[in-house]
Amino acid sequence: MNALAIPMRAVRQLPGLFIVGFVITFAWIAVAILAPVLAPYDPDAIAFDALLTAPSPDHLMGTDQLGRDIFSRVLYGARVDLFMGVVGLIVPLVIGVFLGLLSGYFVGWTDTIIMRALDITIAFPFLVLVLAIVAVLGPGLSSYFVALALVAWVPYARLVRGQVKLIKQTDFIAATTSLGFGSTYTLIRHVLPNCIVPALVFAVTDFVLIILYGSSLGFLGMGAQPPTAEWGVMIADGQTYLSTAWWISFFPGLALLTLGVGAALLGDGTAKLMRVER
Amino acid sequence: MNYAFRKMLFAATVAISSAPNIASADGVSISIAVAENPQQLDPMRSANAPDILLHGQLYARLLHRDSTGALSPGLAESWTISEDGKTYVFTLRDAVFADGSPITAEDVVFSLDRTLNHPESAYPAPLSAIESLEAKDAKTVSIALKSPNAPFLGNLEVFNASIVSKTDVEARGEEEAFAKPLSSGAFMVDSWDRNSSIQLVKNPKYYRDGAPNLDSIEYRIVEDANTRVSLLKAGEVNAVEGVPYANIAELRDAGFEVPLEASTKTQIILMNHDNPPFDDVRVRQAAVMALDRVAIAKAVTQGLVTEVANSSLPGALNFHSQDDAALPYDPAQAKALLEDAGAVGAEVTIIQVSGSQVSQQIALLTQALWSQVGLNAKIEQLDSAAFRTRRKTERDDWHAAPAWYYNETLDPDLAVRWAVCGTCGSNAFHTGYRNETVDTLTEEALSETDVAKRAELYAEIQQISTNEVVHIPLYYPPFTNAYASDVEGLFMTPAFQWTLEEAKRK
Amino acid sequence: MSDEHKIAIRVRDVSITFPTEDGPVTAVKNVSFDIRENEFFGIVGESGSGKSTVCRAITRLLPDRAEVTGEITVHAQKMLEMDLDRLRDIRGNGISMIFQNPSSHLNPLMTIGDQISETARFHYKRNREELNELAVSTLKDVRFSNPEGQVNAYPHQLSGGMKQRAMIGAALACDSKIIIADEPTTALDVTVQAEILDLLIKLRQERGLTIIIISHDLGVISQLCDRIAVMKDGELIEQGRTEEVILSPKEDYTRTLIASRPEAIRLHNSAWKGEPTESGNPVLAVNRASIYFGGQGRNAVVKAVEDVSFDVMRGDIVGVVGESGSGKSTIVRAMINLNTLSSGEILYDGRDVRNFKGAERVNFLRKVQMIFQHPQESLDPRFSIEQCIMEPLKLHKIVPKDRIASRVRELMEMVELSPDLLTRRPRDISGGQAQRVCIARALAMEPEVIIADEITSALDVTIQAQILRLLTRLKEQMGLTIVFVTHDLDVVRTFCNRVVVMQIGKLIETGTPQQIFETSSHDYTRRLVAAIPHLPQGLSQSETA
Amino acid sequence: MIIQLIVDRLKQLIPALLGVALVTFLLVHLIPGDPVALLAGDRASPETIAAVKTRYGLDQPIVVQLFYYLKNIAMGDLGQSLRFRIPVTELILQHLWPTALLMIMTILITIPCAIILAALAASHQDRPLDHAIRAFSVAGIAIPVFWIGIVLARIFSVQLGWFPVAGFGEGLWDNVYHLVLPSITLAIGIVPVLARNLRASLLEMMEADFVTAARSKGVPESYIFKRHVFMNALIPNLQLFGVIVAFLFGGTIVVEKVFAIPGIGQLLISSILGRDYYVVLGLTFFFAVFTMLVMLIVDLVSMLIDPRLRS
Repeated sequence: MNALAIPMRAVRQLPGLFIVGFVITFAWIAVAILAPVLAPYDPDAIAFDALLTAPSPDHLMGTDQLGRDIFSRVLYGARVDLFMGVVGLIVPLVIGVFLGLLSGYFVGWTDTIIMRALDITIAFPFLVLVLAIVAVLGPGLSSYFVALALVAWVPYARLVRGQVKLIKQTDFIAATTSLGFGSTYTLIRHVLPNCIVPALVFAVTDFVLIILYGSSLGFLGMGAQPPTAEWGVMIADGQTYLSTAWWISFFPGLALLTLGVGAALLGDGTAKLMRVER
Repeated sequence: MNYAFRKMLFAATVAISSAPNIASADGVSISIAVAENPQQLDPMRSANAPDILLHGQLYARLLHRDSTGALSPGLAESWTISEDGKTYVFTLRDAVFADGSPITAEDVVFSLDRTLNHPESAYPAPLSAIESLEAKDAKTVSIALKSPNAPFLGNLEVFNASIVSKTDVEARGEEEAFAKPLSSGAFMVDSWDRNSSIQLVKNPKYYRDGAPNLDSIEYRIVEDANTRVSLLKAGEVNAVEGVPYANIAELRDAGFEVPLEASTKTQIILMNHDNPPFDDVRVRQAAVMALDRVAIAKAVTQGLVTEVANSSLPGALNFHSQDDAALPYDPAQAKALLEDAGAVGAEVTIIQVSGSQVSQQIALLTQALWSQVGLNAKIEQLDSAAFRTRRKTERDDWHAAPAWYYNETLDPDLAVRWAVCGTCGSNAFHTGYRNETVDTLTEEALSETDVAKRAELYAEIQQISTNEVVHIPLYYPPFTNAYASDVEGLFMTPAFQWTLEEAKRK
Repeated sequence: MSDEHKIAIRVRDVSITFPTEDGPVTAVKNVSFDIRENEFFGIVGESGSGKSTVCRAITRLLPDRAEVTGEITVHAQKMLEMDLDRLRDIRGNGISMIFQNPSSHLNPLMTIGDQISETARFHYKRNREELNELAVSTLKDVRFSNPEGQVNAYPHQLSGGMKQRAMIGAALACDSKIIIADEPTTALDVTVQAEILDLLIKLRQERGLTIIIISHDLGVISQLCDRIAVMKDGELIEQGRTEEVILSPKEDYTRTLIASRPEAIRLHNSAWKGEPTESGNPVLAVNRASIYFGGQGRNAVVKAVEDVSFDVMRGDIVGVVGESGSGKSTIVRAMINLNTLSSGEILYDGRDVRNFKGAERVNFLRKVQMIFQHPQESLDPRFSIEQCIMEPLKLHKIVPKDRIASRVRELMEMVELSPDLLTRRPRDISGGQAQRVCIARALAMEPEVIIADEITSALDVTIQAQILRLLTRLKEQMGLTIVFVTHDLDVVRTFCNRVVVMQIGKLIETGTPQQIFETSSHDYTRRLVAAIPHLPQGLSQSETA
Repeated sequence: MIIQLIVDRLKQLIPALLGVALVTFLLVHLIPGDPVALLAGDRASPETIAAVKTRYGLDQPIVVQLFYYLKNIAMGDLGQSLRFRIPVTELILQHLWPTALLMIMTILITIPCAIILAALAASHQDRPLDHAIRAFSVAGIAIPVFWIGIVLARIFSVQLGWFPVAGFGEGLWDNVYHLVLPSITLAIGIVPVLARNLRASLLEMMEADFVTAARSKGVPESYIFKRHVFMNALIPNLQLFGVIVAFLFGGTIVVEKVFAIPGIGQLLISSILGRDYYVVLGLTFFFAVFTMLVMLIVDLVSMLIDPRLRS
């Protein structure tokens, strides 16, 4: 059961990868916050005289087919993508953990409902369901979040449900019953803190997937609405100019890659730190 | 149905490769990558561009339009027009369908009648002037019109005036008959892998001897424009429909031909006259004057198109008056007009089809330019089905929408009815524009036989509708098809047809 | 060689250190011992004494990061300098090992036949039929009832004892002459343990084996071995003939080890007659209780407890004893509704325990407290010790807010724990300390009855002795009634004054320890008592406190 | 035992399929946009559209349409495609082969790569090779599939010309030749996930007691890895592999768009855009059945390996 304990080891021993991941992720968060200060131009400003110019001192990453400065759009894009990652993560996480707790602890109708919902959502490939929901609500990030809220909670529910079932068999939950504690008190004070950890670790890795899916939606033409600067949409738009203006797709792709690597390393590191999985 | 269901229980390794059994690879063939999915081969039932491209190859019409656009006899060898211009009598040539059965007057009457009167006919407008059809004998067809109709002959060459075999359609039923149609045109369908490709093969019994030069054509449906460009550059296809402007220079450098064929297309921004503030003509005029349309044309077409459209009708049509009725770029004047109309700071919604680069760029440029004069625009991206429903029925949810239209014939009548006339069934291309004078002039021009008078009438229609901003004309885009160097005589006519009959491999 | 027997294994000044994040840890400090041919050599010590580490070093089974110095020779071959191929040759074909937990040391995906013949396959390169024959004959040697049938059985289909026999078979498949047995019977029930020990004795005679037995149980070691070595904190503090070490131990630690055995310690003061109170109504009465699990779906009904009745009188210490699967834990857990009865009833002061609802339920639970087997696991890993003990006090408002802190210190003193442990986390303290915290937490509820479910089974024998002494003192001080569940009969004999014997869910008999251990008429009870390994005679009553 | 499992799964499949049918039917009808308007084209008059709708029965209230749809499914008839007017089953079967071949090739690439990477990483734990493989696996997860596809197509098809740019070709070998790049694109997204988990299980199993026991019997390391470590590490990863294969459909949709492969991923996208209701429904059915099938196969294989599951 020591896997449940959270050994806050001295920072000195933190795995190198974790630090790299931490630095990259928080660098991007800082960029997102400071975008208005850092960005030399308004991301949506159109410049008829600077269409498709290559990277140059006054346009570090060049301009796109409407003369918009790619560097500013990448900075503002960080805002959209990080926002998409965080919001797209929190809602399903909260729903999933809540339902997971209920179905794991109180076996009964909550458990059957969640299991049935699981069957249906598993039957759909994730992207198919998201596409259908986004199609109903119309393209755009808000409908992507609704789709995530409806679908992405399932893996969390399953993970937490498994953890709760494990914890229920331990002696310390039996001890709480013998000490006369109420089930809701035990659920919140003892069960939740001990099963939230694996869900959080999964959440960090899920963060990357949510951004990738958001950008894939952009690629399929159902993602962020113009003129918002979202990396997926920028990559998709820049595809036409790949041979003539490679920089339009390249820099958002690089940004997406670095943020993805940062978040994934952070996830790996937290997992190791929490000694949840080797 | 259950045999289909049994087939559903597939084994993963079973190669139900229904890959098109292309006619023997021998013989001269070319492969064309097209952008959209043909869905309906019944000429009567669809007026969509991808279907029209095929109808033109599969079915002959009474008249024939060659690659220069000139009308010449088709299935009708000769014809006479009565004094009052209301009765046409056609004499058919000895021509046969692909299965050798003769093309008779009965077939002509059957084909034209179903396009005109069938409840599910997609676009009866070109034949709307017909009063009655009669097969005098096996080789003679007499057509009576309600009133003299100048463009009528041209309309008989349009895609849905295609001649199909009455006996075949009645024998096999419409579904079967148009899944693998009995062709009267230059090519016939060899196999059709829905949603991915169509193989056409030469119709040996085509009435125009010597045509077509090619033995088979492979239509490959490749929705992604960049993939189409890559296919051409890698030499896997001989021609590509609609390459992005950004790739034209690069393709030309690599030795491919991008002739930018003239088209009857016009790139516009539709305005919703039923939805304030665009119900006020002053606001619409301000909206036009706020746009630097030259800069927009240059930005969108990478500098390939520099002249701006001067009117609400396509520039390539007959009787097109050259005087520039379109309002000039004058942001100050635009602001003044908005102040007059009390519409400064108005919120408007631009709806735009997702996945189309051109419409997205136009929407973004318009949004930016309008904001400089105090018109705040929000862009909403919709997929094509949602876009069309929003535009036609949910009218209070949009103000402007980038769009384009074209005309099959050079005669302006159908274009006017479609884009400008408020009472001709299209709600002036969903804008909701109403102007009695324009509507009456449209009918007058149609029945006017004197060419000079028709020119004046159309010039007046052009002047009024452009000045009242039925929609914002941007520029007249050419076709942006690209061809490999080993193909000769292949291009797209203004009537949106490939000249596949004349095409040859070098 | 110097003396009359040839030396089989010579270990000279062997030290073993492991590098860890917090610097190198020496698990074994210059240990030396010799093992003669055909000798039973025992190594005894508590957990962490390094006894199994040094033995694993003999065949170099320690993880690569371990640094082993000194010299180990087997039949005059230097093990530490040997090249890998030579080493692999000897392993399983000269010197083999048997491990403590048979279920985790057998590959669940392979039949036991394959795992036995696997040893021979790489030493003699035999074909399939010969390997199969070898497996069957080995199974016969280790007393399998139907070797031909069971050769293709999978580990999960066998009982603990049979799995251990299979592992012994695997070790002997290639006629190894030296067997190192690392706690071979610790995970087994006492009756099964007896069978395995007999098997080892017979195999030694039949095959002339030299066997090293490692165990924490002095009884097992002294019953089997010719010579014994005692290890503590990585050092070998004493070795010699069994009788010499047991009867006249030179080192204090060995003496405490011997003195800590349940049969040796004097628990109750002279006033304790040990006679169960016959009259008066029972504080807890179990009437014809049955508990069935499963039943829905395909899996058959499991009858965990069947028609069991016994009483717990106030002031008694009732020992509920039985092997694993006897249902002893299941029935006591039902006393506080952790398990639900399928039929029958359990009364507390005459009222059915299932009828207590709301405030009554809390009062009932305050009166009857349960302590569990794994101490670390019964405390929330994220709580500090102080929080663990304080929680019931705060929640049930047993003492006013301002007195909570001092009450917690009082409880810590009652269980003989120093207050500076309060800020520690459960995993940062020892098993013994954690169990004392659990007792303190139970006492916080001011109970009348303590149900102890195998609370000493997971502890070393010296610590077990301290916990039993603590419980006895608390019982007398606070007039507690204790229900003590265990599989260790020695503890029951000295600690309890009433015994309930259970087997596979059924009640065998109840009575005083004296009736159960001397005059019982049930053969199962007698077999249980006989299977308890004892120290050599003339010692059990030593007077050390 | 196996029949029992199959029967259970079928019993589970029916309610799930019903749920899927209901959810999708309502979802698809809620999507704004009218298929018939798309079919007839912009210039069709409202009367024409109304006439076509009556013929397809689309003018009925949704509940009636749902009733007929469920009745037809019961008889195995998934209805007709509105756009192409051929049975849905036939349309799906026509497009099934490219996607099936793409998935088979992706799996054939993924399994060996994942095993090799995991084995290398596990055996060189915390050494440079392990870190390199972990970095690659992290990068693999972080790169969007469509970006990989575009870049690979640009380099290997257009510039170097080693592989065809797009499409599916004629005949088996030509098909395989066309799908090399697309399957590599997909595999780059999946191998890391599988390799990471397999590495974790391998490391865990290398510390297992029965490995020490085997070592004490003088069994060579290579045999230990093959017979003891790998087989036991496989079981938890089979479940993950099942989920990944079902997950693969999302990836195929994107890859089919980039490489213009006429598979069911493309068919799904064009059916959703064209509001071809019955094709969308038929495809979702197909996905549901396929996912259940994959899960069943994974369970059967697990039972084959692990005797404990057989009892």
